[in-house]
Amino acid sequence: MEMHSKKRIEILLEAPAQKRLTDLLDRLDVNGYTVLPVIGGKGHHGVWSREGLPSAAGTMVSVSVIASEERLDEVLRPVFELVRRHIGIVTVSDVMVIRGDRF
Amino acid sequence: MEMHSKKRIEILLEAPAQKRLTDLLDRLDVNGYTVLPVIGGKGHHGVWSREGLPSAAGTMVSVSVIASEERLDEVLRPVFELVRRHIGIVTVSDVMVIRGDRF
Amino acid sequence: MEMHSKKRIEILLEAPAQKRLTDLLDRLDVNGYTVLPVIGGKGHHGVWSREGLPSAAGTMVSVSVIASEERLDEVLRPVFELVRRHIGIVTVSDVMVIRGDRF
Amino acid sequence: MSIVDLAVQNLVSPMVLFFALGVTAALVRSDLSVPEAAAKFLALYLMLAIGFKGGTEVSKSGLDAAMGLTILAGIALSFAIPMIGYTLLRLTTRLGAVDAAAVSAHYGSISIVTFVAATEIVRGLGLTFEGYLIAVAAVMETPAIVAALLLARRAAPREAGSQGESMGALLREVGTNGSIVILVGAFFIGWATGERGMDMIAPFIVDPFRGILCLFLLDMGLVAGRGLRQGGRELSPALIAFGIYFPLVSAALAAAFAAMLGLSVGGAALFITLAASASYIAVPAAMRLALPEANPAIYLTLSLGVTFPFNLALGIPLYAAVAARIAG
Amino acid sequence: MSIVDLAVQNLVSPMVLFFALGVTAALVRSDLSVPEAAAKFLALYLMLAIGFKGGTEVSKSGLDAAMGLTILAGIALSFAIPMIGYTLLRLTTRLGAVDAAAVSAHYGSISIVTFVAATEIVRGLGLTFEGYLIAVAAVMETPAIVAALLLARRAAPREAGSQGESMGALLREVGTNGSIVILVGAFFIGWATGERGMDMIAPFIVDPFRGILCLFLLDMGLVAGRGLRQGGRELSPALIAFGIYFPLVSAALAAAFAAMLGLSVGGAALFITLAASASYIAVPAAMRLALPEANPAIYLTLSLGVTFPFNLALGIPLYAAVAARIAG
Amino acid sequence: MSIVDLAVQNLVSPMVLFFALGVTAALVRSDLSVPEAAAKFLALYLMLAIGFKGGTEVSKSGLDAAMGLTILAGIALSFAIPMIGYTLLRLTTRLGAVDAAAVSAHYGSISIVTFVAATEIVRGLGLTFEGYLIAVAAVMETPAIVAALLLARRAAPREAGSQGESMGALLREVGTNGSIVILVGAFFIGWATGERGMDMIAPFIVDPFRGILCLFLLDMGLVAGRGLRQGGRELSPALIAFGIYFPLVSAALAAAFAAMLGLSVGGAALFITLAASASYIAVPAAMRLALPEANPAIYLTLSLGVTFPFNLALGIPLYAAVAARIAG
Ligand SMILES: Nc1ncnc2c1ncn2[C@@H]1O[C@H](COP(=O)(O)O)[C@@H](O)[C@H]1O
Ligand SMILES: Nc1ncnc2c1ncn2[C@@H]1O[C@H](COP(=O)(O)O)[C@@H](O)[C@H]1O
Ligand SMILES: Nc1ncnc2c1ncn2[C@@H]1O[C@H](COP(=O)(O)O)[C@@H](O)[C@H]1O
Ligand code: NA
Ligand code: NA
Ligand code: NA
Repeated sequence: MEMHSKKRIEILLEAPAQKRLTDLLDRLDVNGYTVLPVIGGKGHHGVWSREGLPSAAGTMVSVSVIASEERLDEVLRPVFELVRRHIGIVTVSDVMVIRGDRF
Repeated sequence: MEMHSKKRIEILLEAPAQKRLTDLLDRLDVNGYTVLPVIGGKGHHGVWSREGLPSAAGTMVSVSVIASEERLDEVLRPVFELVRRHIGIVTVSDVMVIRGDRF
Repeated sequence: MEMHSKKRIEILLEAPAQKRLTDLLDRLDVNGYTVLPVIGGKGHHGVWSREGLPSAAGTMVSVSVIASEERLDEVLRPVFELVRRHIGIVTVSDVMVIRGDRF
Repeated sequence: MSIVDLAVQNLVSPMVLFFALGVTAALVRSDLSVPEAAAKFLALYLMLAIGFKGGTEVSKSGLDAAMGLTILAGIALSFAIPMIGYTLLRLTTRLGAVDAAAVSAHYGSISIVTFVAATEIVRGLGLTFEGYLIAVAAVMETPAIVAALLLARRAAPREAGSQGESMGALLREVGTNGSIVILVGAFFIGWATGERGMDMIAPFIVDPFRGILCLFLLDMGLVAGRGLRQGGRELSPALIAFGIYFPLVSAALAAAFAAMLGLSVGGAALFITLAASASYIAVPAAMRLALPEANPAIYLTLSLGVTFPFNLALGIPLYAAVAARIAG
Repeated sequence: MSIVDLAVQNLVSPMVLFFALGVTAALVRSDLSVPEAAAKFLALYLMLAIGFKGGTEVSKSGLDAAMGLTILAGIALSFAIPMIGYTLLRLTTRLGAVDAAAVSAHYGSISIVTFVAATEIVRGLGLTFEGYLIAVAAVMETPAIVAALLLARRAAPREAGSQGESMGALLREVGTNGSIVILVGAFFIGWATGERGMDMIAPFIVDPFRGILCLFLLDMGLVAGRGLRQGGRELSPALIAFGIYFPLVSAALAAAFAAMLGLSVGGAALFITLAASASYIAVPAAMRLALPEANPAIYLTLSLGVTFPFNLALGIPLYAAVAARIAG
Repeated sequence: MSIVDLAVQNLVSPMVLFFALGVTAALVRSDLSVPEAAAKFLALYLMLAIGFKGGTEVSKSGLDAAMGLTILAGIALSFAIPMIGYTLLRLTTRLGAVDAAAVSAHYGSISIVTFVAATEIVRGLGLTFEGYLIAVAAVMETPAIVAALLLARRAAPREAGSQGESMGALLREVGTNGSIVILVGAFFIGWATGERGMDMIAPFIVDPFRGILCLFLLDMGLVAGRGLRQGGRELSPALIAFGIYFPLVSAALAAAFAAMLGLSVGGAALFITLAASASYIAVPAAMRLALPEANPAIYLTLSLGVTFPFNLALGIPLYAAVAARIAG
């Protein structure tokens, strides 16, 4: 099948800031995003786990955006600006999609 | 360590159709698949979130299949045929595995 | 934006052994890891699903580690040694990060 | 109690107010939420409790012809209502055939939570009702789906079911839906174990029932409010109107049946409520399988965001008043 | 009440029927499911409630020598049963040493839900039982794991524990298992706070207990049914037979102990049930750590899909009848 | 009852012991855990129940000037306490301005679970309290956040809020926090539906309340214990001392207000408890938005791992004793 090359931006971010990020993505007019749950992890800020926590504080989510190579920088810059203030990391990887016009 | 190059097919699909997809994957005789939860997202069909929903309708899951490059097309075609009717997207990326014969 | 090339190691492992894996990662002194939930799957050990299970037995988690290419082998070897005894699979893929010194 | 009194008293019940709180919280974009697992668990609890109670009632009263007839009437209504709804939707809105069929399936089927809310109101009026109405509720879930599928396949054979799933396969997928299985299963368990069984688990399924219903309604309010905020623009004025007047059409039809069946006042109120209510748990999931081409934002928002609050706040007291006229 | 009456009455109890509903739903591939978080929460609730109640009982009756002796008997049984089970499995089935050891660990340990179901039946007969039996249940969880590990290491030193985790490290991993910690912790809290504490939380841990147990059994039925559907072919006829006759072997052994210990009729019934029950919460998790080479489909399906329903439906009434003979 | 008796009796209450069990389980690295969805659900339940009960009380007693004055006093305290706390933190610890502001916000705000635990103790003493104190609790949630933000922005304009979110936007984000919305919403629903509403849902929100509180405290113990194990080294001795003496400072301030306001003994005990308690649900989430540069390990561990257990075990009995002196 014919496939088109795109970029997948994955943003691991502390959960209380999720709305800030998705509002930003809306403003950046990306075609879509997907939010995945995360149950724990470890980094410079120490170990954390979602278990037993009654609020969003102390938990993280992963938001992934598939975008075309051309739009990458345009999206990445403001996203990174936001993530920099919060606990979070941003990764980018290559991905192929089938309906290329949709992303 | 010696590693083998494979493809990872990721299918984001509305949850009510999950059984259709996994039944299809069984028929296609893939070596395995893994289902990940998704908690929300946005696309052409609008914003959605799994929060508070008492049924599978309106929620999505992500199913990923690791397969050899040779089998890629053979798996992708019928999968895409199914996903096309439903809400969902399909991506493919490169991945290395250690026990290559298992996939 | 300037980006740095890293490796993402993803370890899908039966949940009861999660602590063994993260203890090992601690000993290996990786910079961090992230744990994602998994809701079901199928492989040589058969079909499984987390639904309704009152204990960790029979469920899996996905642990991902971003590391530099140089450290890859050093991390992969003991991790694979552990995973080999348990139900689990290990994949490696390429990923770009922004703050390269952190990984 | 006059219908106005009844309506007013209903409006300040904890159930209606918690639903309103949920809608409000969603509209002001609060992050208040019920975890998905908790929502599923609450739904499971409600189905189990209502099914079990119905079964216990039937074990007390025994089987009779009235039960069989009412079940038949329910099936007929569930099958007929989508036909009428579909026709009205095609005439008064711009929905395509597939969307119109999907929407009308929701109205032919029933909302168990609307039913439950109605039982609370009926009990609040000091009325009783025929226990077998839970069985009627259960059988009304699926005929509407069949009707909608037939409508869609005739009108748009290309789109609907182009992949050629047989009706049988689809019905198996739909009929083993968890919410139907637990409702029916608990009904039979309640029937088999009777009062002895009820005594054992009453502190779990009877005492806290209304409180848990409030919590579930809070959640439904949150989902409905979110749906209205996000999917609201999918609803044209004609569609919103349909979401309000069509329950009355179904109610009128059901009232005629109820009078013929000789149901008690409480039973008639509930039977009318079943007909007037629109599904938002079982049918949306079924439609994703049966008619995936239909737009879910339309049917979910209309059913949960318009018809459900209408029934909860105004419809049920009205149906109770009508029942008091025609029955008893 | 004759044993037949007892068995029949047990079969139409809500508990057994909800379990059967779960199995049935899974076998017809219904999508009925209890969310994982809810299942864990229900299990936590049951452990907490049963532990607390046991502690309160002990606070009333005080400590005595009988308690110490029964605990010792429990430990001995939990250690001895896997030895017998392992031998029988090696003689009658084709299981390898590691799989046989893992299976036998489940039978030496106990199923707290089987225990709970038995307490309901014992109470239903108007009998009481020694509160410290909950402490006995708690101590019987782990010796079986040690026994199984010793068996596996002797028979298959290569496979089992090749990575050389010390027995001590393993036992720490296993002994801090959440289900044991909450059972034991709640037991001590119930003991410390006594009836005053019980009065405070009885409406939470006593009143709705049986209803919540039904819901949990529904879930166990779903899991068991799924296991049977998917893992069923892993079970040879010889293994299935083991899952049914071996509880009777353990029960006979325990009955002898119970007679010697001078337990009450209710207490004897529960003690026998403990011995006859097979773990499916704590031990499967422990086996993934201790003997990861063992095939989980075998031990989970056998314990939850064969032995648990056997005990629930037939075993417990039988053990109660035996207890009535030997004790009292 | 003397204060020592009170403290001792409190220490062997199921609530305190379940919290201690949670801490212990976390410290021995048990895998005991409450699923996240269950924890959120329990928190939702507690907020709903406490809000509703408060509203019902106010519907009985009616509005009066005392309520307005107490609310104003609560706002003033919530705003003033962070100022004092910030100053003390800067003087006695090495915390930077942003961290000090974030910590002090937690102490100005309130912990609803501490409040709930105090109501249980107050009820256990046979005392009643003013129902509107729940409204006071609700209004005390946010002023502290504003105060902390002002402190941080003055001291460290670069860091805090460098992205220039307006205070208004931030307060909207924070004020629609789910835990506040459900508390306030349930309060108004309880007020509107009064005793009739309470009768309907009491078996859900009153009867099992204490048991559910125990389970939630077990969970809080697990989280606190994990925090201490992992984040403990972030806490200097000076900080730990602050977590213990500062509640006493706030309590003294509140006691003065309580005397002036003429609250009942029970009411005074609760008002003092509110001031002395530190938030660990709403404010940590708010701080991640308002002051993301602050280190969450510090404020969460201090509030939940030090101050909360201190209040639960010793603080509340002490505040009750003080209240008995100054009021009544
Ligand atoms: N090297 C890494 N690989 C995978 N995940 C990481 C890594 N470093 C950090 N993370 C994740 O990012 C979160 C925040 O990182 P940090 O800000 O370094 O504490 C951690 O809790 C992990 O979930
Ligand atoms: N560009 C994208 N990047 C990431 N996820 C997407 C993207 N577009 C769509 N999705 C996901 O796919 C789902 C369905 O997409 P759609 O059919 O466009 O509504 C959305 O709800 C998202 O979860
Ligand atoms: N080819 C595959 N693609 C994706 N996931 C797989 C694949 N094979 C195995 N898995 C996952 O790994 C788990 C264990 O695999 P196995 O040991 O083969 O049973 C399965 O239950 C799946 O979740
Ligand atoms: Na209907
Ligand atoms: Na046993
Ligand atoms: Na405070």
